Formats: sequence, C-alpha cells, structure tokens
Amino acid sequence: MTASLTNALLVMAILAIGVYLVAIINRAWANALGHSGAGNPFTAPFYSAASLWVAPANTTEAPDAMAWHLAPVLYLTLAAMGLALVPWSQNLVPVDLTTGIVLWGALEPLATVVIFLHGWSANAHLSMLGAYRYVSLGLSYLLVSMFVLIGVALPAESLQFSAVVESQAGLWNVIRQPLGLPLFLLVGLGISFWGPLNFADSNDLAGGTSSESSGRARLVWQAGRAVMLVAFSAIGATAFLGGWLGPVLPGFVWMILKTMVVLAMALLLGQLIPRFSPDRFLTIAWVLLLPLAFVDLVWAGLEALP
Amino acid sequence: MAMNWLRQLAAKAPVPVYPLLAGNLRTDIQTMGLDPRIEWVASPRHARVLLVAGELSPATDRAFGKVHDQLPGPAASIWWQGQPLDSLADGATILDKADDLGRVAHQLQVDLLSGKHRGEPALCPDEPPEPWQGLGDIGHGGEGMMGGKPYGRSMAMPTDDLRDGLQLDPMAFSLGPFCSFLPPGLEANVTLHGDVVASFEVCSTPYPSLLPGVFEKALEGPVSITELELARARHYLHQLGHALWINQSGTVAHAVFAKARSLKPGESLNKLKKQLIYTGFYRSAGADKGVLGDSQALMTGGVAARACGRGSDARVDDDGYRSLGFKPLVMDRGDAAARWWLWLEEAQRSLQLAHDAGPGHVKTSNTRSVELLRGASRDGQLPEDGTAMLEDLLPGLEWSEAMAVLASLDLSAVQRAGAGAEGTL
Amino acid sequence: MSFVDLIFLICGAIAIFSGWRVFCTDSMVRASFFLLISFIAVGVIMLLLGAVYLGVALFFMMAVEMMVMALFMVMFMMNPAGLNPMKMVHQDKFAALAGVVAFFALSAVAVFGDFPDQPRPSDLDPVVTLGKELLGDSMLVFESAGVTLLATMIGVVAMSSHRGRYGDANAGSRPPGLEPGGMPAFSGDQEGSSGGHHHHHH
Amino acid sequence: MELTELLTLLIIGLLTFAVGLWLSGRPITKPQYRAAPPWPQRAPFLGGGSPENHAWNRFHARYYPMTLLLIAFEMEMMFMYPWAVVYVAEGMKALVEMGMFLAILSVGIIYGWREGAFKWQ
Repeated sequence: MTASLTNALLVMAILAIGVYLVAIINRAWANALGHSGAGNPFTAPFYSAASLWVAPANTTEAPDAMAWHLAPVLYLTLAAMGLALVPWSQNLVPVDLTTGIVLWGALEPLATVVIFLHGWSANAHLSMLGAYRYVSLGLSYLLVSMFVLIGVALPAESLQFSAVVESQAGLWNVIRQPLGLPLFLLVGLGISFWGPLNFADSNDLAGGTSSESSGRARLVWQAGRAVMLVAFSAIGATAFLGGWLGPVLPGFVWMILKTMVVLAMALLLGQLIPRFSPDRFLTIAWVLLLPLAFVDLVWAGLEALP
Repeated sequence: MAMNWLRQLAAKAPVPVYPLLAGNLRTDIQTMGLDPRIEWVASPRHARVLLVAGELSPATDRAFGKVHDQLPGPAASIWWQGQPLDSLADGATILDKADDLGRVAHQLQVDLLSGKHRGEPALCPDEPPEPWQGLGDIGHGGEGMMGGKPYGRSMAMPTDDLRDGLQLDPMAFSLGPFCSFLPPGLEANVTLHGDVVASFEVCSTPYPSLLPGVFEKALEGPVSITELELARARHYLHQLGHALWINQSGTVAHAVFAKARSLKPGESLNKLKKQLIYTGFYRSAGADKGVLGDSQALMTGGVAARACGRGSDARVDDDGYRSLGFKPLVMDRGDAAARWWLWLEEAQRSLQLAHDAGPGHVKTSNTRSVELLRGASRDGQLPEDGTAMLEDLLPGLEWSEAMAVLASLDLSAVQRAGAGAEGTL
Repeated sequence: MSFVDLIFLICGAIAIFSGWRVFCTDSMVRASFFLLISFIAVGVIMLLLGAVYLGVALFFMMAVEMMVMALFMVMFMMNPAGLNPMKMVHQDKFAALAGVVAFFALSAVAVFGDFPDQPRPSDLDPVVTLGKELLGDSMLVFESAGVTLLATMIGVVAMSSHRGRYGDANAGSRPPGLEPGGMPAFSGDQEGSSGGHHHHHH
Repeated sequence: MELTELLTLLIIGLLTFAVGLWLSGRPITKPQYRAAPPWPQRAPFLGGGSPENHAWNRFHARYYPMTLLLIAFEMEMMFMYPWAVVYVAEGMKALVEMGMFLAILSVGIIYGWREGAFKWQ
C-alpha cells in the first residue's frame, strides 16, 4: 500500500514536471524557428497557465454538461495512466503490468473516445467537426501503434515494458527495428493531436473541439495534451531507445534524457510540418503506414528468431 | 487595486486578443501580432481583449454584437482605425498607433484582472436564441422526434446528399464576417454534409483591399521599382503566412511575418523555400484542390491566373521592368499549392528586381497598365470582387481543404485609398 | 471484506448502474458511452479475477467498438442527442420479463453450479498459455477466424463503400427489384438518388 | 504481484481524476445553473454568423467503411498479443502461422483499398 502510494505520488510529480517540460521545449523550438513572441521558455509557461486559470469559464446553449465537464479531466487521467506504465529505472517502475503494452493499446482508443466527447458535447458546429475529424485519425493510427509495439514485444517475449527494456541490453530496438520509432512518432502526434495531426483543435475550425471552452477547462485540456505527449515519448524511449540502459549515468537519468530526445523530436515535427488533410491521412494511414507496420513486424520477427 | 499572486502572474502573460477585422487589414494585423506582449487567438472564447480593426459598418452591427458578446467577460475592446460603437464609446480604448498595441492591450489586461475595468456591457439581449417551444420545463421539443425548437434552436430535416443516394441532415449555418479563417468581411451561408461542403453561398463580399501607397503612386506616375517590388514581396509573404497558419504551422507563419517586416532588396528566401518543400507544405491539406477554370483564373488575375498557366503580367508592358529583363513566372498546375508556390517565387523575384533596380534608379514608366498585388489595372480599371466563384469552387471539398483553398485565393476587390468614401464603407 | 471484494462490489455496481442508464438516456452518444463504462467496469472485475490480458483487451475492444457504435448511431438515428424527448425502449414489458428470467437462470448456475475450486498454479502465465494454445491445438480455429474476419471485411466493404468496382454508388445504382430481373423497388428521380432511405428508428 | 500494480494504477487514475476535477473548477455548464453566462455568450461561435439548427444532428461521417474494417481487423489483435509472447519460443512455426493470418487479412485491406474504402465517401 505504501509502495503504491509512493509510486502514485512519483507519477504525479513526473506529470507536473512533464507539462512544464513540454511548454519549455515547445517554446525553445519556437524561439529557434524565429517566433519572436514565444517569450522566456522558463517563465512564460507559468504566466500562460495563470492566465488560463483566472480566465472565466464558458458554456454553450445546450451542452451535454457532464461530458463537457469531464472530457478534459478524463483525457488527463488517461494520459497519467499511460505515464504510469513507464519504467524509469530497473527498480523504479510505478506500474509494472505484465500486459503493459496491451494497456497502452487500450488507452489510445479510450483517448479517442474522450476527445470525441470533448468536441461533441459542446453542441457547437465547429467543435463537433473537429471531433468527427479526429475520430477518423484516432481509429487509423491505432493499428499502426499496436503493430509497432507488438514488434518490440517479440524479442522481449513479454508484454511488460520492463522486459522490453531488458531485451534491448544487446542492441536497441531503434536499430533492430528501424521503422518502429518513426511510425510511433506519428502515433504520438496523433494521440495528442499535435501539429500535422491536429485534426481536433485546428485553426481552420477556430480551435476545433476547444473553440467553445475557455479558462480552467481549457487549461486541463492543454495539460492533458502535454502529459499525453510526455507519456508517449517515455513509452517511445522505453520501447525503442533502450529505456534506462546506458553506461556511466544512473538508469533514470538515461531514461529522462531519452524521453526528452523523443519529446523534442515530436515537438519539432509538430511545429514544422503543416497539417495533413483528413481525407489524405486516412488513405496514408491504411495504405502506407499500416503495410509499413506489417513490414516492421516481420522485420522484428525475423530479427528475433533465434 | 490589489491583485492576488495568480492574477499578477496572469497579467504578465501575452494578452490573448481576438482580432475582429472590419476592413481588409489582415496584413497589418499579422505584423502587429509580432509584438510578444500580445497573442492572436482563433476563437473569442480564448480571448480577453477584442481588437476592432477598421470602421464598423451598420450592416455588420448584429454580427459584431454576437462576436463581442462571445468573449467570456469581463472583457474589453480596443478600437483601431475606426470609431467605437456608440454603446461602447464610454471609456473606450482607442489605439492611435499600431505599435502601441502591445502596451495598450497589456494595460487593459492588468485593468481587467485587477477589477479596475469591469468589462464591457453585452450588446445582444440576454435571452435564448429563439423562444422555447416545448412541453417540458427545460424547453424540450415540439411534436414528434424531429419537430419543434428544443432548447431554443430548430432541428435539421433531411435533404438529398451531394454524393450518396442517401438523405442526410445538412449542417447549415452562416459564417462570418468576422471569422479568423475566412477573408475578412466574407459572409457565407454554408451547408455541410458530414464535413464536406455541400453549398457555399456568399452573402456579402470581403472588404475591398486598399492599395498600398506606392501602388497608388504607380497609377499616377513613375515610381521606384525597388519600393514597388518590396511592397509586393511583403504582401505575398503575408498571404503565404496566413496559409501556413491555416495549416497549423503557426510558428513558421510567425517567422515569415517577422521576415516580411524587414525585407531587404536582393534578400534570398531560399531557406524558407527549402523548408516549405521538405516539411511538405505543398502537400498539406487542400494543396491539390481548388483548381481554377479558365474564366475563374482570368477573373482572379495575378498570381492565381499565372498559377494556371495564364501568363498575363502587366509588368511586361513596362519599359522599366523590361530594362531589368523581366519575364513573367508561370505554372500550369493551377491548384492551391501552385498559388502558394508562386507567392513565394514572386516574393523572391520581387526582392531580386528590387535589388536589380537599385535604390530609385529604375522607375516604372507605364501608368495605364500596372501589375497590382492581385491582378492588373488596365486603364484605371481595378480588379473586382471574385468571391462568387467560391460557390462553384468549394462544394465537394472537405472542410480543411476548403479552408486551405480559401487561403490560397485573394478574391477581394481592389480599391484606391481615396475611393473608400463612395465604396461600401 | 477484503479490498478486492470492495473494488469488486463498486465495479459491479458501476456496471449495473451504467448498464441501466443506457436504456434511460435520450442521447444515442451517451447511451453508447454508458455501455462503454459498463464494459470497463466488467473489465476491471476481470482484472480482479486475475485475467489481466482479457480484462485489458476488453478495454481496447470495447473502446473502439463503442466509438464506432456512437458514430453509426449518430449517422442513422434521427434526434441522436435526444434533444426531443423520446422513449428509448421497445417491448419493455417483454424485455423486462426476459431479463428477470435470464438473471435467475444465471444466478441459479452461479449458486448451484459445481465449480472447480483448485487455485491457479502460481507459475501459470495466462498469456503464454493462450499463445501456446493458438499455435498448438487451436491453430485451425485461429486460422479460420482469419478467414471469417476476411469475409467480414469484404462484406463490409462491398455493402458500405461508395466507390465500387462498377463506379460510384450514386451513378446508376438502383435498389434491387422485388423479383429477379424486375423493376426497381423504388422508381425515384433521374439521378437515381433514392428517397426511400428514411430511417424510422427511435 | 499483479494486484499491487493494479492498485497503484487505480490510485494514479483516481488521484489524477481528482486533481483534474479541481483544476477544471466548478461546472457552470448546466443551463439551469444561476451563474451560467448570458445567452449571447453561449451561442456557438461562427464568426458573427448563426446556425440554422442544433449541431447535434445526424452526421454523415465520411470515413465509415474504415471504421467497420477496423473492427474486423481489431479482433485479430486479440490473437496477436499472446502470439507475440510465445513467438521466440515457437520460432519459425509462429512466424509462418501469423504470416498466413496477416496475409489473409491483408487481402481484406487490399480489397478495401481497391474499392476506395479509405477515402472520404
């Protein structure tokens, strides 16, 4: 019980730091790309968060009140549960489930449900368009993500994330299964609807699913997105970059560094690449990415054969 | 007045401002957004301050009231280049210089957060959209499952679908004139089937764009090609930036606006060009859509026509340009990406021309036929509004593709600055 | 009462409550997601029973399925959000009766059934066992599941896709005749856009 | 063992849920609630335009064949996970069997692609 509580508090701490980290890296990239208004990466996140916190709330004419209120909270919760699955070092695994990979696979469609609800429940046109559009994305990257993660489970002979890390003691999966990480990066951008895969909250819908919300509800929504991206990056680092493995430095330091590398890559792609058309992405996901995921799986399988 | 620490922190954040354009001022707005003390937001729900840019016309009062009231209060407006509405004139914040926006907005944010400014009164009456016609306590519907006006709005009835042999409930609404993702002033009745545009009916055309001063002068007499081309390059970069913003590349768009603010003759845009190619901007949403027909291309003129292979460029009739070896840039794809591509190419070439012309040495010679920012003026005839073609162009497109196509076209009428008085304003 | 019992009772209550709400709410979307909540609660109970794989798999299966169900609900049902009041149940008396009978039948099995009571061997990994089974005795079942799924996919595409081998569905597609080779069941307008697709669901 | 891990997960979920609820503040979404914002503020944002009807209607999701294909495909994931665990132990047999299974399903994907199921309908 005590161990559970300590682990839970640890995850909460990582969650808080993660949100801050995403804000910092995102602003740092913006500054590097020539955005003059991004502000000081270290202080500006606090100002923006406070600004959202004190902003008044909004509602719509006839919303699905419960769903609208709960959707951001549930999204944050799902993100936190994803974060909980991450093994930070050999001895520090908050939730070392034997079916961790399956649970991560379950969190993705549940996130899709919650994002859909967020846009749908406002009973407003632009936000609902964002919600429906997102579902086409959420249901498309799901299979890719599952195949890629099964690929890393093959050499580990387990669905446990800590076992996946240990299986990479000889060689990291990023080299053994080179298609895995790039495919998984797209999944990460999709699940947190960031940059090129921001179908839910896009500018051409005046903010999409969050076009009707303001204030603290929006703060939770943004925080949820950030946590989801951190959770995804940490899972990506675990599955492909050898998790806590590394010389000299302690395991969790390696893990943090690797997570930050994946996170920084995802955020950079998010800022540089323009949004796909949903129509086009649907075709790409099924006709290009899914076969690539098959190839990745076969590759992983052949590589793992004794 | 005292603020708690949270509000003090919040006051330091960039002011979230919703730009409400009551004139064709998007370029100015984009430049003003470079101020780190403010941040443009896409929905008034995210804003604390409303910037009213331009002179409101009585025709849009109702629409203005709607957007104004959608800012979660307390919120306040800043008026720029126009008179405040009578009902909001008391204590209105008026901006004289565009550069001051950051300071003024920030001050307003502090006042709003500290409670010194109580927010503006609502303009629309506080009552449900339509009278409730219902049976239950909370306005539940009329007769049957589809009739009535539950919760004060009617429900859709099925109509024939655009593509399927199905009957669908259309999603119908009017958009604009103050949408951040539409050309300023454009008002349209939109019907969607799913997220595909089924019909797009233009109700009021976008605000005419006013010619920059140097183009004004070019219609009167010889002007320096350097100045003219710098203004042109700036304009195309701003258009491109808007398309980038629509396609969710806000950071890149910001960098483009920053570049456009301080263009130098002969500057190279190669880095940007490469970046846009490698990041797939020309393959993003809607890039292969919005191919113009011949008459549409001629109607639009300028870059849009040249992107379809219609090589008309009034600059070939000008001795000044001919002496610089000018040849029109033409493409034959005609889709949205071709226009974006050509905007950047034109901007690059304009910078080159500005360099070749040298400061003030080579001047334009032809005032009867001048290549403007959109299309050409021929014998004093300026390009007219072309938004009617959207009614043919957009139906059948998915929403984000339709918005991208809109962001690749400049269809507003062109007006001389002096002509505003007898125009729509 | 142990902690596990407590969680079991809470999840059971959630499953039953949200299952009941499915039939009370007006909104199709809400109904789908109440059903999802119900399934999730059942999934948690499966986790408590030690069926970690099945429980978690239930989450992802049901999340996808309920999402798709919600989409189709909204596509086909008039008044999908229940803005106008309506009755969500048909033949409610019969359904209630059938429910009660089923409940007692299942309860009887639970109470009077003779369940094996030897505990699971501690070294048994259900996922590994399942995998071995798939590659062993059940291989034929497993591969025929693949063929069944393929048939499902082909059927789904053939029935639902708009653009088919013979061109667009609305170009020349007509409802089939009432008798082989007979006139179309509905002689609509010239574009062949049938107006006969009113969905009288409730 | 496993139950401890699940307990931790439950605690994390509940804790985040509670924090999220606190962060998102008091719900003001109920129309009956007295502090609800005025009606004009609550109208759907359309840049000054107005809707003809409620947004909640029958909505033609243009990608519906894909969702049906996904459901069929997703059943197969149930088999993939246990397969992955015993893959190395079973070796070539596992590869061939799953290869066959995937090949069968790929036919479905290819058929769907050919019929345009992965496009906006």
